Amino acid sequence: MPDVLEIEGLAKTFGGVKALQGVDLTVRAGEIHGLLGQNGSGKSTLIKVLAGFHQPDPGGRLRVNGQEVSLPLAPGEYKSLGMRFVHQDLGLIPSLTVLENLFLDELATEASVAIPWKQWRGRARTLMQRYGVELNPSKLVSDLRPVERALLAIVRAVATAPSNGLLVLDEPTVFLPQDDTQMLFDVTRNVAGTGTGVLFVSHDLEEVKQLTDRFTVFRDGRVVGSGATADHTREQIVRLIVGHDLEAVSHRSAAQLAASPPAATVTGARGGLVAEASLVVHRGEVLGVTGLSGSGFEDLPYLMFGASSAEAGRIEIGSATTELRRQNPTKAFKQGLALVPADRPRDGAILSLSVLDNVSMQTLPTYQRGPFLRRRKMQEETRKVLSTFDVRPSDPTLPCSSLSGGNQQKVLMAKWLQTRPTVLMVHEPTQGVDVGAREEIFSVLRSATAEGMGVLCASSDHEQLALICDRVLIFRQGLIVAELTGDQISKERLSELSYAVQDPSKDLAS
Amino acid sequence: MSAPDDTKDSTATKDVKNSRSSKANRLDLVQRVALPFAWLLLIVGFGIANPSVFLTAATFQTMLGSQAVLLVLTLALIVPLTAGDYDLSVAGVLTLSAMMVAILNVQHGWPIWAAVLAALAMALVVGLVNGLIMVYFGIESLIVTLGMGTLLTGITLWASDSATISGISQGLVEYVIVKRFAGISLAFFYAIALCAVLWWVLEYTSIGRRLLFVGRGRSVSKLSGVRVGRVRVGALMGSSVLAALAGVLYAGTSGGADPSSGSSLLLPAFAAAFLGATSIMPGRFNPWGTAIAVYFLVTGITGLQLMGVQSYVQQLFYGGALLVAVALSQLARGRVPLDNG
Amino acid sequence: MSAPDDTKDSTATKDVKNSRSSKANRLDLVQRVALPFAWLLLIVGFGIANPSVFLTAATFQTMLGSQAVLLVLTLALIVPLTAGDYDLSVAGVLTLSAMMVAILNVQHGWPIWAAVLAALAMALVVGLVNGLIMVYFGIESLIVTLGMGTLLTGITLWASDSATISGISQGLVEYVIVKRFAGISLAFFYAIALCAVLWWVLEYTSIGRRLLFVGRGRSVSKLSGVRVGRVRVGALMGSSVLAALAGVLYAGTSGGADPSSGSSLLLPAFAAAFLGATSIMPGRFNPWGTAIAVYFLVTGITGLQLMGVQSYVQQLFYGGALLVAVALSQLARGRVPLDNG
Amino acid sequence: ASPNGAAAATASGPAVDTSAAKAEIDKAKALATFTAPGPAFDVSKAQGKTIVNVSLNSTVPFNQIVDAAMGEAGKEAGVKVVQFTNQGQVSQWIQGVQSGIAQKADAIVLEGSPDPKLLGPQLAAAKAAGIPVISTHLYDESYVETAKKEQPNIAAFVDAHHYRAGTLMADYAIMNSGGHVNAYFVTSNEVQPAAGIAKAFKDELAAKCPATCKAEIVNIPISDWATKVATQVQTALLKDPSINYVVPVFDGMTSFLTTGITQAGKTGSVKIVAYNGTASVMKMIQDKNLVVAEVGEPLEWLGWANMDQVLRVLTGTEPVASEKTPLRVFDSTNVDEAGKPVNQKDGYGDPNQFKDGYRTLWGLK
Ligand SMILES: Nc1ncnc2c1ncn2[C@@H]1O[C@H](COP(=O)(O)OP(=O)(O)OP(=O)(O)O)[C@@H](O)[C@H]1O
Ligand SMILES: Nc1ncnc2c1ncn2[C@@H]1O[C@H](COP(=O)(O)OP(=O)(O)OP(=O)(O)O)[C@@H](O)[C@H]1O
Ligand SMILES: [Mg+2]
Ligand SMILES: [Mg+2]
Repeated sequence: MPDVLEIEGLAKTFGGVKALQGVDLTVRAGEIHGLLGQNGSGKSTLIKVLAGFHQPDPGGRLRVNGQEVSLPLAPGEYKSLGMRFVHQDLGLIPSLTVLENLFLDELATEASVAIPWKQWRGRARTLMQRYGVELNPSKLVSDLRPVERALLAIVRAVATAPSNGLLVLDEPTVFLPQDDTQMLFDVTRNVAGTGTGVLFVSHDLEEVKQLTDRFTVFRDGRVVGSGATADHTREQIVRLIVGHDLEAVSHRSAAQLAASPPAATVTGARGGLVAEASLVVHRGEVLGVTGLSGSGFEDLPYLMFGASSAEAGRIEIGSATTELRRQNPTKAFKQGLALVPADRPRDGAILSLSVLDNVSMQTLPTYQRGPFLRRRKMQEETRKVLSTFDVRPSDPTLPCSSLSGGNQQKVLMAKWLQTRPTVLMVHEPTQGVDVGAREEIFSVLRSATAEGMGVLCASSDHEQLALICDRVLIFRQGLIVAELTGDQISKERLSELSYAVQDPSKDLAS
Repeated sequence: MSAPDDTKDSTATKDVKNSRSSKANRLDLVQRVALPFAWLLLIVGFGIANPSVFLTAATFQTMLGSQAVLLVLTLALIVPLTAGDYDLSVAGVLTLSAMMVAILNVQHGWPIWAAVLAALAMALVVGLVNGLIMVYFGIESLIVTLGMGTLLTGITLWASDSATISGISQGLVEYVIVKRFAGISLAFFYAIALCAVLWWVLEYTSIGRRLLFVGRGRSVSKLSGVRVGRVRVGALMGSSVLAALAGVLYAGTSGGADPSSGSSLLLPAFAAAFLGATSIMPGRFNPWGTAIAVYFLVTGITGLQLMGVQSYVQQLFYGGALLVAVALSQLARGRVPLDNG
Repeated sequence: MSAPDDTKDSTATKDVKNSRSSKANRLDLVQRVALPFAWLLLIVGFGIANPSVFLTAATFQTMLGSQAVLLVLTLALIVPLTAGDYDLSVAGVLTLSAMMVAILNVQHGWPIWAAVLAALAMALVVGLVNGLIMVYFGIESLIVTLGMGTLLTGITLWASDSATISGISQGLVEYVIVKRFAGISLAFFYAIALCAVLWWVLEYTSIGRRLLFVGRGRSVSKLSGVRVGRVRVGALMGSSVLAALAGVLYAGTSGGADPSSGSSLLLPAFAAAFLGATSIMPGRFNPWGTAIAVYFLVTGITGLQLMGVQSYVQQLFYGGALLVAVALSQLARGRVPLDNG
Repeated sequence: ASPNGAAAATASGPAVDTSAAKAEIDKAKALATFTAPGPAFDVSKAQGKTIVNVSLNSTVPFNQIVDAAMGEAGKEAGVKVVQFTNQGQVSQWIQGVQSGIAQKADAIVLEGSPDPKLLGPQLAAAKAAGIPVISTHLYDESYVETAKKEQPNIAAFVDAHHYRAGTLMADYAIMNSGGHVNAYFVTSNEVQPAAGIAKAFKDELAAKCPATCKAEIVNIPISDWATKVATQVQTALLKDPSINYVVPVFDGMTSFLTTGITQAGKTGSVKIVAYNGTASVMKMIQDKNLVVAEVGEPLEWLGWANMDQVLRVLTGTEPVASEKTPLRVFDSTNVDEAGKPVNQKDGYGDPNQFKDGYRTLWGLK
């Protein structure tokens, strides 16, 4: 059986940036192949070349199922080559319905003059049922929660994946909670079982170890290593990715939290999926909130920040008390709150503006001297901040869009930490961030708390929470049902509590 | 005049059939029919104010027959609007097309079908050039078509020597405005037929869907294999051809052509396109909503004209109706921003 | 125009040049100065073709002095364009503002400053209403301002009784067009001063930056604490006030006001705004680029007029120059899509 | 600016005899008296009939005044005049005519010059429905005979004296300049009579002072007035600084001319003569602001004249060839007769004079 995908000497340059250089990659039939590498190492670029989105530099070669295919690929050609994708930003059109997105690929290239909408609706229902996804086909994708969007994109790719084709999953798990991740893995294995090759991109090495048969690591657009997953330890892989060893440090502080004063107090918050929540974020602590998706933890920071509307509740920061119903982001920012949202392209960064513009959004007034903004100073400061956070490339005049996803995330952290908030709220802060950068973000958060900032971290990544949090609140059905502190916090315990269906009152006692 | 049920379902943008809330369903319905209802109210209002003149078959026949040109021009606009582009050159194409038909037919003695074909060919070329410049140079459609529109105006002035030309073959006139069905000029039925065709293209063909995909998410479409450039060029060619058809209807309706009048139709056409996007399939540019918008506006104006009110009142009605109608429909919709693709 | 969507899309497709490479830097410079250079070429060309008349101080003085109204109107447009909104009511505001100055001054005997203040107050109200409707109902700026523009036309017709009004106080006329500095009417300097002020606001104040943030990423701005609604309302108020100033200049230039001519300035203003966005700070609407665009176009027209060519040739130049200028500047830029904010 | 022609002669060249031009102007400055356009007839046969009046553009004061006068005259004759108000769009004229046919009007009037060329099918339909259509103020008196052949579906025309206005403007410039006219004439040829007016102007210069007078004619469509006229005039003045008259084919263009002249810094040497008698332009004569003379028409009289022809058609009387409405030249010596501020209706003597004339003619008095 020939290999489903063979790439030789593929290169891609953006202006001066060499995103890919002489990449060789082979995906065998029926194998699940991990594609690893730091942020900006070129993983998505490779995938977009396969999708016919980017034109590679001349010179590379591509074989699919042993057949030579001439590059560049035409848009849509991937379909006839048997490839299916879940792209990093999912490849959905938010203002259209689930049904339309589900059949996007089909409509994009096939010629039809009598689209059987009714029949498709039925097909959509069957598909959803088969993968255990409950989605109304007429709903707008923009009204879906991130999990639902991810599921939709996955169902779309998997459902039509042909045997002996290629299924490409570019960080499909970042939006998924644990149980859905397992479902995705099962489905992926099934697909691979039919002889399809799978290319799987993730920054989560646990997932990589669990799922993949072989892997390839990129660094700065080059292949720096590959091999069978089983033959490599986690540490070996990390070394390949980052280029050096990571010190395994515990990030959790030993601070006596009870002694530190509250930074923010929330009482009786209600709105969105939150039924009722009261909590305190202390100075100097990292407070995690977690739960299953839909349990309400992901809405909490947005309620506190006034980014989604609350029905009731109060927030107290220092001496100021605000009704949550009247909270809005402007006020919240003035009170000392900061929010790094999860939906980066929509809520986080203005991709068409420069890194400088993005980073300086809140700090503009401090650069005002007389009637003028001191733009050179702004640039210098931003350059400093970027190097602190190891953003690559660190040129502040580049448009944000030319940074890789992980680097964009670092820019956002930089943007908000600069404002020295009392409470920093982060939603999935290391989503799509490579292991190296992830460590950097953790230590940045940690050093910020050392100066007395409180951090509220909403995340469904229990491992991450276990690593950085001093305290974690677990949500179920809109209520805080458990609290873990200090050494009680572990990945397993968090998952257990999130899934538990027993009487909530018991947990609180634990 | 409205789309069959299953289409509505399949493509509606709002939470149709959202099992959890029947209230949303009701709101949605309200918004779908708000404009037709407002239209009805207008008719009733003018009927009461001026029954003897307004409530006659003849008035309705005239109203329906007289706006075919505007309707077709608006249809031309919604093709590129669906694909996320503006075409400001449609007015120029309309004028030049009418002028070509007049010049070729009257001054050069071409048979009418040949003159019409020439006008359509001109439109294809204009649309293609528009599209190629837009895609190849990466320039916004707004500015490309603005430039092209000005260019076409210049060409029209040159070709016509700034003069109005009349005397187009009776054949065209006959089949556009003189012949009637149910008392309404054929022009109306052509326009409605175009509505139906466009509705079918937008809803039931993959080309129509691709227009929508490109309009709503250009890079996602590209990732999915849509040839975005081609689709956008195609949309501009489509709008040009429709505009040329509007020009042919114009020539047929007035039996001649003048070098300037198309431009006064541009803003009303945009108004109708956007107003139409609030109805039938709220949030999407759609042909039936457009037709209703055109006839809603023209009913108001005609009613006022028949009452002999001063001209400025008609302007006030036009501007006011546009604002109020869209605002109300947005209220019914829970103030979701209209998505223009 | 769904600005946020657009931005998202362009991100992936943009093959952004890298500032590290010096080739890119050179290209960037080429593009910045492409339009000024084209302007120079025009001047040289007409200078050679027609040295005795074209290359005189008087020609340049009149060229510069004559476009103040258009320039200020274009500046009005770029404020909301930067914030991602269209304002089609500027032409209506211009006309009504000129008419108010004329009516209050000529028919009611108000001193000129009071009439001007009244016009500016009207503009503030119009901008506010535009903005509130847009934000409160979530309607696109394009359609709100289209409706408002029509409404204002109606109001102008009503207030003026459709008549042209002449005989505005010599004071205004004196200080707008009669008095000169370096042989150029003061109107030019007012317009340039407004350019400078707007440039300062857009580049060196946080308000200006916020306009840009809102234009490029509405939701990000909101989450960053920018009061998006207020900024957008403010932008529309700004554009209205600038349009009213253009109206005052109009009244001063012609010594009167007519109820209709403002509307023919709308498309040229859009053309200049977009053409201006290709120069000086490519990809952004910017005042100096706008000024250069306006004077580039008028130089071409004037040169042709001096050569005595027919009116249609001027149209051809206008449309053609727009297309060619933008296309060339895009070529210099490596065909990156222009971001319309 | 002295109206006395001889004075200016010395500066600009050989003396020219301008007495013929002056005589024409003097005649045209005087008040006109009513002359019956044709035989008297009995309007009672038209009692109770209805006409639909479609004007060129109801937002234009010219049409507003004429329309109102038609209504007034109609009332006296017992004819109902239904106004179809519009904004000058062809589709609206079409609708107006169709609505006239639908309402089974007894006649349809195209008032103040909607172009019948753009209404071909509708006029045919009106004729087929037996409804006479009357076109007014579009064709010059000299062109009406040709127009009758070109437009067989129009039952009657009310002529206008457009070309004579062109002649009078030329005469005034000749008289005013002492026979040394270098004119810049801006026309808008898409309007039917415009080219003829320009030609009449040029012909008169050629006839009265062939050696010392000249005119350049340029065409700018109405839709481009606001953007092009000022720069066009300004560049023309730069190119040829000896231009001493700028002439608009219709005086609606005047404010743009003013801008161009002021911008070129030529307010001292350039004058405007114009046609139409629009109030704001007449006021500029009073203000001594560039405009030296206006050729005006009595608008109410035009309305009554329109109705005279309409009533003839309604009663089956033979239409007259010319309604004989007058033109009057205004300059600083007589412009105040039009009121201060100018009222566009006034300046033509006592309106009751012509009204009585028509009443007598119609057998109402
Ligand atoms: N459209 C583009 N224009 C310019 N540069 C780009 C573009 N897309 C990607 N790049 C650059 O190419 C390099 C590779 O980016 P890519 O998105 O492939 O990284 P990645 O490995 O997928 O990273 P991540 O793990 O963060 O998703 C980065 O340096 C990025 O800045
Ligand atoms: N967006 C821009 N486009 C073009 N030129 C600019 C832009 N911003 C600034 N400049 C130019 O860059 C130069 C440096 O200006 P800048 O405002 O950066 O100085 P600065 O270092 O901030 O001064 P200070 O720190 O004293 O306030 C100036 O000549 C200015 O005109
Ligand atoms: Mg990636
Ligand atoms: Mg990533």
